[in-house]
Amino acid sequence: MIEAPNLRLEALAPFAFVAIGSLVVLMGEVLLSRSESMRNAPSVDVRIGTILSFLSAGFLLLAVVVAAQAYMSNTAWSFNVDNPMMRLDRYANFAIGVIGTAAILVCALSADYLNGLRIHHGEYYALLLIAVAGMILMVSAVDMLLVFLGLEMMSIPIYVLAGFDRRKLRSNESALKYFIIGAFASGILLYGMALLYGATGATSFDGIRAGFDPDNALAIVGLGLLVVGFAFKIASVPFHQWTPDVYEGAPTSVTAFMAVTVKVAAFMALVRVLTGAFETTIEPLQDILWVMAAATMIVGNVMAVIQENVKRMLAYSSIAHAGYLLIGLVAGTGEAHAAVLFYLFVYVFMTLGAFAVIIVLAHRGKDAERFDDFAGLATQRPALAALMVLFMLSLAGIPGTGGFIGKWSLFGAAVKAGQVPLVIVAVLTSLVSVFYYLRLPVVMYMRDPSDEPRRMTTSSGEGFALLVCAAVVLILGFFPSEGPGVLLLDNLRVLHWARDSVAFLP
Amino acid sequence: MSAELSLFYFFAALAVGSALSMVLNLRNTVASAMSLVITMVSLAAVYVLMEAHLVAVLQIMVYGGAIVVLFVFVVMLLNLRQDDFPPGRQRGAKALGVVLVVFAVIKLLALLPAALPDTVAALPEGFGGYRDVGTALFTRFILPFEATSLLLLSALVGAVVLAKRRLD
Amino acid sequence: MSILDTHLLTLVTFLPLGAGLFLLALNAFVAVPSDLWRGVGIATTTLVFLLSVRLWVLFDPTATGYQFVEHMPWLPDWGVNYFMGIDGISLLLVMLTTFLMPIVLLAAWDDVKKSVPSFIFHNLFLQTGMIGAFLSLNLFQFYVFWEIMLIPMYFIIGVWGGPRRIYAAVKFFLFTMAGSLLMLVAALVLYYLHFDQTGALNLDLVRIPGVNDALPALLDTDVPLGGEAVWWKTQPWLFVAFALAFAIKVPMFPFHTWLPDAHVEAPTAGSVVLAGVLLKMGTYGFVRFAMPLFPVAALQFVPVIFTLALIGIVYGSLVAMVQSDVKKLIAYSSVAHLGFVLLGTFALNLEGLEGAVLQMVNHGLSTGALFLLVGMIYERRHTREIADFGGLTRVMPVFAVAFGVVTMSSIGLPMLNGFVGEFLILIGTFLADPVTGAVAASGVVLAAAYMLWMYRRIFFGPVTHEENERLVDLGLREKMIVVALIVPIVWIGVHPGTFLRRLDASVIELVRVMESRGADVASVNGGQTSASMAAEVAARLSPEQAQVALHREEGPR
Amino acid sequence: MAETIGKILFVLLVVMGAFLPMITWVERKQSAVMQDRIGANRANIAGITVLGVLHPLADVLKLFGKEDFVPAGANRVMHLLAPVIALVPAIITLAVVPFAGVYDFGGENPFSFVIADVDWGLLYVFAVGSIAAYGTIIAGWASNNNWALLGTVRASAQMISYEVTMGLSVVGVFMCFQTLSLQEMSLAQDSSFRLLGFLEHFGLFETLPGWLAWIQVPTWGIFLQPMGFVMFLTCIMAENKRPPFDLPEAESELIAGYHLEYSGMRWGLFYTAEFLEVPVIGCIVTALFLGGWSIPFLDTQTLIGGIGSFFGEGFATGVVLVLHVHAFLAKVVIMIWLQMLIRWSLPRFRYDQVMDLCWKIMLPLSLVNIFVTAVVLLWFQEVVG
Amino acid sequence: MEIPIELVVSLSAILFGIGVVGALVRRNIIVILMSIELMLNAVNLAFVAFARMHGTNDGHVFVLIVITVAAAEVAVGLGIVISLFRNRDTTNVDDVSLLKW
Repeated sequence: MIEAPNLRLEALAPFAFVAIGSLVVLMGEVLLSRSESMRNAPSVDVRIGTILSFLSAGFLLLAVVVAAQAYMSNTAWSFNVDNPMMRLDRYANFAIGVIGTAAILVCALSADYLNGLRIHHGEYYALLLIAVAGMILMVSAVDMLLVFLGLEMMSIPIYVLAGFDRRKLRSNESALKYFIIGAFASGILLYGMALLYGATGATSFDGIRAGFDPDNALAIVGLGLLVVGFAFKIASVPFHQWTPDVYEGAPTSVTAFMAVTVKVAAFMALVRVLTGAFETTIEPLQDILWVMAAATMIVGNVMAVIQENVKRMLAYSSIAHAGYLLIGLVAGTGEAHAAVLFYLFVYVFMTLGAFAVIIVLAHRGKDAERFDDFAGLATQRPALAALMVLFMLSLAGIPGTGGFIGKWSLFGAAVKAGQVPLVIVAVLTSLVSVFYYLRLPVVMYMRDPSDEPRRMTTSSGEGFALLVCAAVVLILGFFPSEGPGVLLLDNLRVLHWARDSVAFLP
Repeated sequence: MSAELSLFYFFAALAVGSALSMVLNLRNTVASAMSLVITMVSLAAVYVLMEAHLVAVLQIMVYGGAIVVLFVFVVMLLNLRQDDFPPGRQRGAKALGVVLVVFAVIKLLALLPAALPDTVAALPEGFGGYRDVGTALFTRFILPFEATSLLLLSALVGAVVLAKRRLD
Repeated sequence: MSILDTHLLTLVTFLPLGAGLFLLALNAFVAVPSDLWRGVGIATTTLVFLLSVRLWVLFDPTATGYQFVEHMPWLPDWGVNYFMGIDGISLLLVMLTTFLMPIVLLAAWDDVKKSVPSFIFHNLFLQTGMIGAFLSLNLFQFYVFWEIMLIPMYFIIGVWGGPRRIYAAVKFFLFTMAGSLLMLVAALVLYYLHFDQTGALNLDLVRIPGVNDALPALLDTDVPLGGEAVWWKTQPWLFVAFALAFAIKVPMFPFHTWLPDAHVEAPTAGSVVLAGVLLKMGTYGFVRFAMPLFPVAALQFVPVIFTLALIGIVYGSLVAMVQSDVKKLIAYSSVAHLGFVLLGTFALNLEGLEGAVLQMVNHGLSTGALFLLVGMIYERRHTREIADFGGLTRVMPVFAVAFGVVTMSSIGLPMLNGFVGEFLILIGTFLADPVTGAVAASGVVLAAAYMLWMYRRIFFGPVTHEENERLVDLGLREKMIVVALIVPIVWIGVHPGTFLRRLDASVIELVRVMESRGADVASVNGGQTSASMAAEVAARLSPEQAQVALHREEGPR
Repeated sequence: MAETIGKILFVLLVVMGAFLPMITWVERKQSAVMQDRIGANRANIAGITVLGVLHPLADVLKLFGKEDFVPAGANRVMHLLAPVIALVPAIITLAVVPFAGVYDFGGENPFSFVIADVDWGLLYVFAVGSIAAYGTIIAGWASNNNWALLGTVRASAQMISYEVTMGLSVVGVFMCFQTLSLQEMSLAQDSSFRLLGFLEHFGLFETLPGWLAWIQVPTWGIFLQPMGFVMFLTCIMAENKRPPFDLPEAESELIAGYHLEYSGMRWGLFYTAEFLEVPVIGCIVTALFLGGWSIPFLDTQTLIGGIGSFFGEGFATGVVLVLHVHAFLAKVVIMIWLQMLIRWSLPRFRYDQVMDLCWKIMLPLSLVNIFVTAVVLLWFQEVVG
Repeated sequence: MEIPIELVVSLSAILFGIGVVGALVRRNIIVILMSIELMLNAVNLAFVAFARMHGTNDGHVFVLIVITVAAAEVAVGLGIVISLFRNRDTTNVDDVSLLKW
């Protein structure tokens, strides 16, 4: 008989909650539509959508709470003690917290938007939850196998989600492009893993680290392919071309989800892989990352300038932010990794906020995604316009917003590590970024509104998401580590969280 | 040359040849798919030579029996014609890419002999059999094994959502 | 002292923003009438001005170092503290700011009709940003205020400005941002340099006064001059990064191109604040940060800055001369005037520095007044072309007189403020470098030329345009504004001592700090050391004043 | 080597040479009997009809004589290749079927009556089965005919779908026998157990009273996994696409399905493959569920011991080998008969019914079966030890 | 050991290269997907070879997971293709900027 493995189920708790949530949501829709569809047919979809979004947000919240609890208790659990492929430590819990929170906000944003697009809810939320489950695996993995599996479990639902608005050709195309690039990237990633396995005889980070020999060509090639594979996922130059098309075509709520959570998961997994399985100071790795970071910042920011579509602009902006984040990897110190984590945290809320505004403005199944669609917003919906300005300023890194603190910590860590030329590239490109981030305020405040009807309502879910994003962006702008002791601000110590999390990297 | 080695050369040549014919066949998608099947089956043979019996069987079952059938199925269902795929742009970049890939592969091939050890580990009893691998799956790799179910569920739901004809 | 006095700086800084936010929140629930907004805005800024007067009264002019210090940890991870403090230099600039703001809001009473709440809010926000920047003694905090004030200014130009407002606003934002981002990098480098040397995570500019075991501050860092050091860790590079930020803001030639656009397109209130206060931010930055932090590099760059300042003076004047738009003319005159300020600053002697600071205030007053007056006439005629006017003296005598006084002040007529500042600067420059002084003096002549020519074309001669016949002279509100501005103009001109005495200690302290950090200031400023400056100041004091000062020196800190 | 060739020859002789022609005849005759008619009886050699036994021969002759037609616009190579691809899997499946047990003749290795006694025999069956789909796919696609294509699409969908359920339905069998080798499974089925033995563990009996203990059942798959048996048989018949699952070729709907454009012996090869599958199915089902070559209640040891005590060990082993082969073939014949019975009794399903049966009934049932089996096995492990 | 591992790895590298090239140059979505499958097969081959070399079955487990994932990917990918081509029939073909990036 097979010896039963020594398992610790609590290590799987966040994953399990999300996974169970996906099943519940999937079944829930069937049951709900059966029970209610007889009467009151026109509004039943709306009601089901709301219920499902609450349901999935609830399960995500459970996962986040469990992760927070685990974070506080400062443990590092492995599911399978004999072969620890994952470790639920502070680093993972931080990531789960961020991803889960972002996903909750996406759920809050989705219900009304999906009704507008007449998209079915059940599968949407189920896929969203599965993607989150994949991310959880990915960020807590300490074995290449699980990194890959998590990556795929994250990607496959998102391929589908990108094509969810399947009546629209653009959505189909978006899904197709994302899929082809994603599958291609995972092929490359896998080949890297295979070569590393060949060179070191292990798939676990510790094993690879132990067996890694920088003089072994196989290992170096494997590492290179691994980084390239990740570069696709984080949309780094030169593997970024898919991003704008995909972001533009996918339904906006999905784009928001993609832009935010995928980036967090991929980046945090990348940091974990690079620090866990390799010495971060390997010469060729540093050089590759340096070039990638610089090129990503330049291309992302410059291309964003010429976009006419806000979603495309945000896509290029996300590329640019990937470039900034890569600086942290180039610097490679613990402080830099903490800065990456903090930046990701801020990035989640500012980007999500920006997409939330687009979602709120979606009218009759049509997205407000061109710059012209925002003309004169300030006179019609002043609060919304003001929030958009806040998010844009934060993305641009203007002081008083979380984006500035993020850049400060990131650039600071890089300067400390001696990467000043890269930081200069970063600030110069972020100057370029100011140009396009300012375009939205310009059209919103300085142009007259067009005649097209505009949605004048905000659902409570959307309002909630917007407020959370704005509050986080603002609070982090002033109190990233220690609050002034009023309200709950004292508990939002993101900077410390990031630093404590990074302590769990080898 | 031993029997195993000559078998290997035979199947390797078959795999490469059919892979090439898959990529280079510009007229006929189904023929490409058939070439792919031949590659898969020859690879399965190579797996057997590498003592990976379970993998070999699953290779045929999943790749040959399911995946490629699915490809062919879709080709037939959509009745895709070649002119459905307009010629692309960026030909120069693509040519460059191809050259780079070819160069990289050659480079890798040149590096290989030095990078690999000459000796090969002794194989434990039952290596690569379904008991050995299955036991590993259910003990050391229980987490990925179980997690795969969720992945498959998502693929299932996704495929249904995307390909379902009626929208209700 | 009461709590109000100990936290006076915080109060002065954040009162406007607080009031603005309060009103904004209120506005969301009840519709507040526009006039109430305007009223509250003016009342708030007036209150802030009164508070700053209290600051002025309580300020001890003889003490070196910073007063009214408030120090609180903010982001302890990076040694970022909430560190407010005031010395003579910032006192004058804060006074200027608080003084101009109510006037600006009063002037905009009729001018701005579109989304008034927003306008008032942005102005109040802007005031907080400006005062905060003047009072910050922590580099990070300074940077935050420095950048934050771009936002309201950007909106003021972009929303309420002229036809090309969007272009101007974006250009303004980008130019300023360009400099400050490099400053950000330099600040980070400096920060880690400081950390490496002292082991202290601290971004405070100076140690906390009166605290014995205060952490070493940035001014305790020894920035390498070059040689072995990595290039980006050396004084020249860091100085250039800082100087670029400030030079763009000043604006120094050749970074000035944003200024005419911004000035011309901004609404009157925006132009006044921009010219009156925001441009001072650049020169203030030199005095407060760039020079004391990197004194040796600053001295090395004196010739460059002198040259650029001179070019600015001459070029600004010449370009101003050919302008047909009054606002543009004044804008270019600002370039020239701030060239003088830079000259005085980098002359680095008592006269030059004091003159420069005073000239900052002067320029704020007179140029601000000019913009206000132009705004008044623009409201009536909706044109700013010089050619559209002529012979206004007859139609609007009060306006003509007011304009005349302000023009004279701008030119530097004795008994008016401009004279004092320019005179001191020229003396300082002559002491430092006679040739520069001589060329700069020519700038004064040029200024007289274009200003007077402009004045003549607008006010003298026959009324050439039909519409001008029907112009109404200044109303009560406008008269109040004009009078309020002319009072300090004359005051400074007649009795500059009131203001200069408050600068003495701070200016000497600046030079002393630079000397203590290895700069041979005397080599460029005509031989004055901080000691000789102190002696010179002491000689000016009456014996009992000196006694008091001496006593204070000896007394417990 | 010689041994293997001998086995191959035997298998080919039995299955291809004996079963195949026999089945074509039985098919006609049995259907005739069931439908109360006479059936094939005309083919004769010099007037001797022998109940129509000569028909298969006549058919083959006729098919060889027909034109081998390739339609215009068809992919010629593929078109010609397809029947072969369809036939080969059916034949090579036989490689892992144990026709008899493992016998020790005192040689170096014990003699095992399987062509390839591999550890993963059942997986091999599935692997080969999955390749079988290509024959139909290529045939339908290469014919350049829409009817054929439709038939192919139906066929491949049906085959892929049922493959899933088929795999799941035998998981219970693996769990019972703990092996994937067909020979090992047959060996495991070569015994019997007391049907009511479990009662001892409920405390009803200390030990079963004699008369109850006599109620014994062979440890055959069909008794251990009755559900599995039914489902597996259904699935594998559906895989074979014979009625009532012959939707891909449903004459009334699709004219003839994927081999519409075939004629002559190539068409014959498709039919050969289909007919050949019938005994192959019989073999596999027998090996999995019907105890393979085992003789109920008489396990090999008993038999060899029994006979050996009279005639000596070596001879006894030989006799048992022969007995086992016959037992196996007998079971196969029963299975063939059962398939014929089903084929001629049940009407054809509708296509959606076929798919529903697979995905909505069989799949859940097979999962339930797995769970129940697992629970029972665990219980046995815990309680019985 | 009869077959040198480097030969097998070379075979895998060549197949991977062919797959990459196919995915790069072909326009036909289905063929691109098949090329990606070929890449995954090359990966599997490498894993199997290395597993043989190291004598650990981790590589085999990896291959099994890869095969599973590949199946899932193909299902979704073909679903996307189907939904795209369904739409294409009902909308303007000129709108399709399909794979022109």
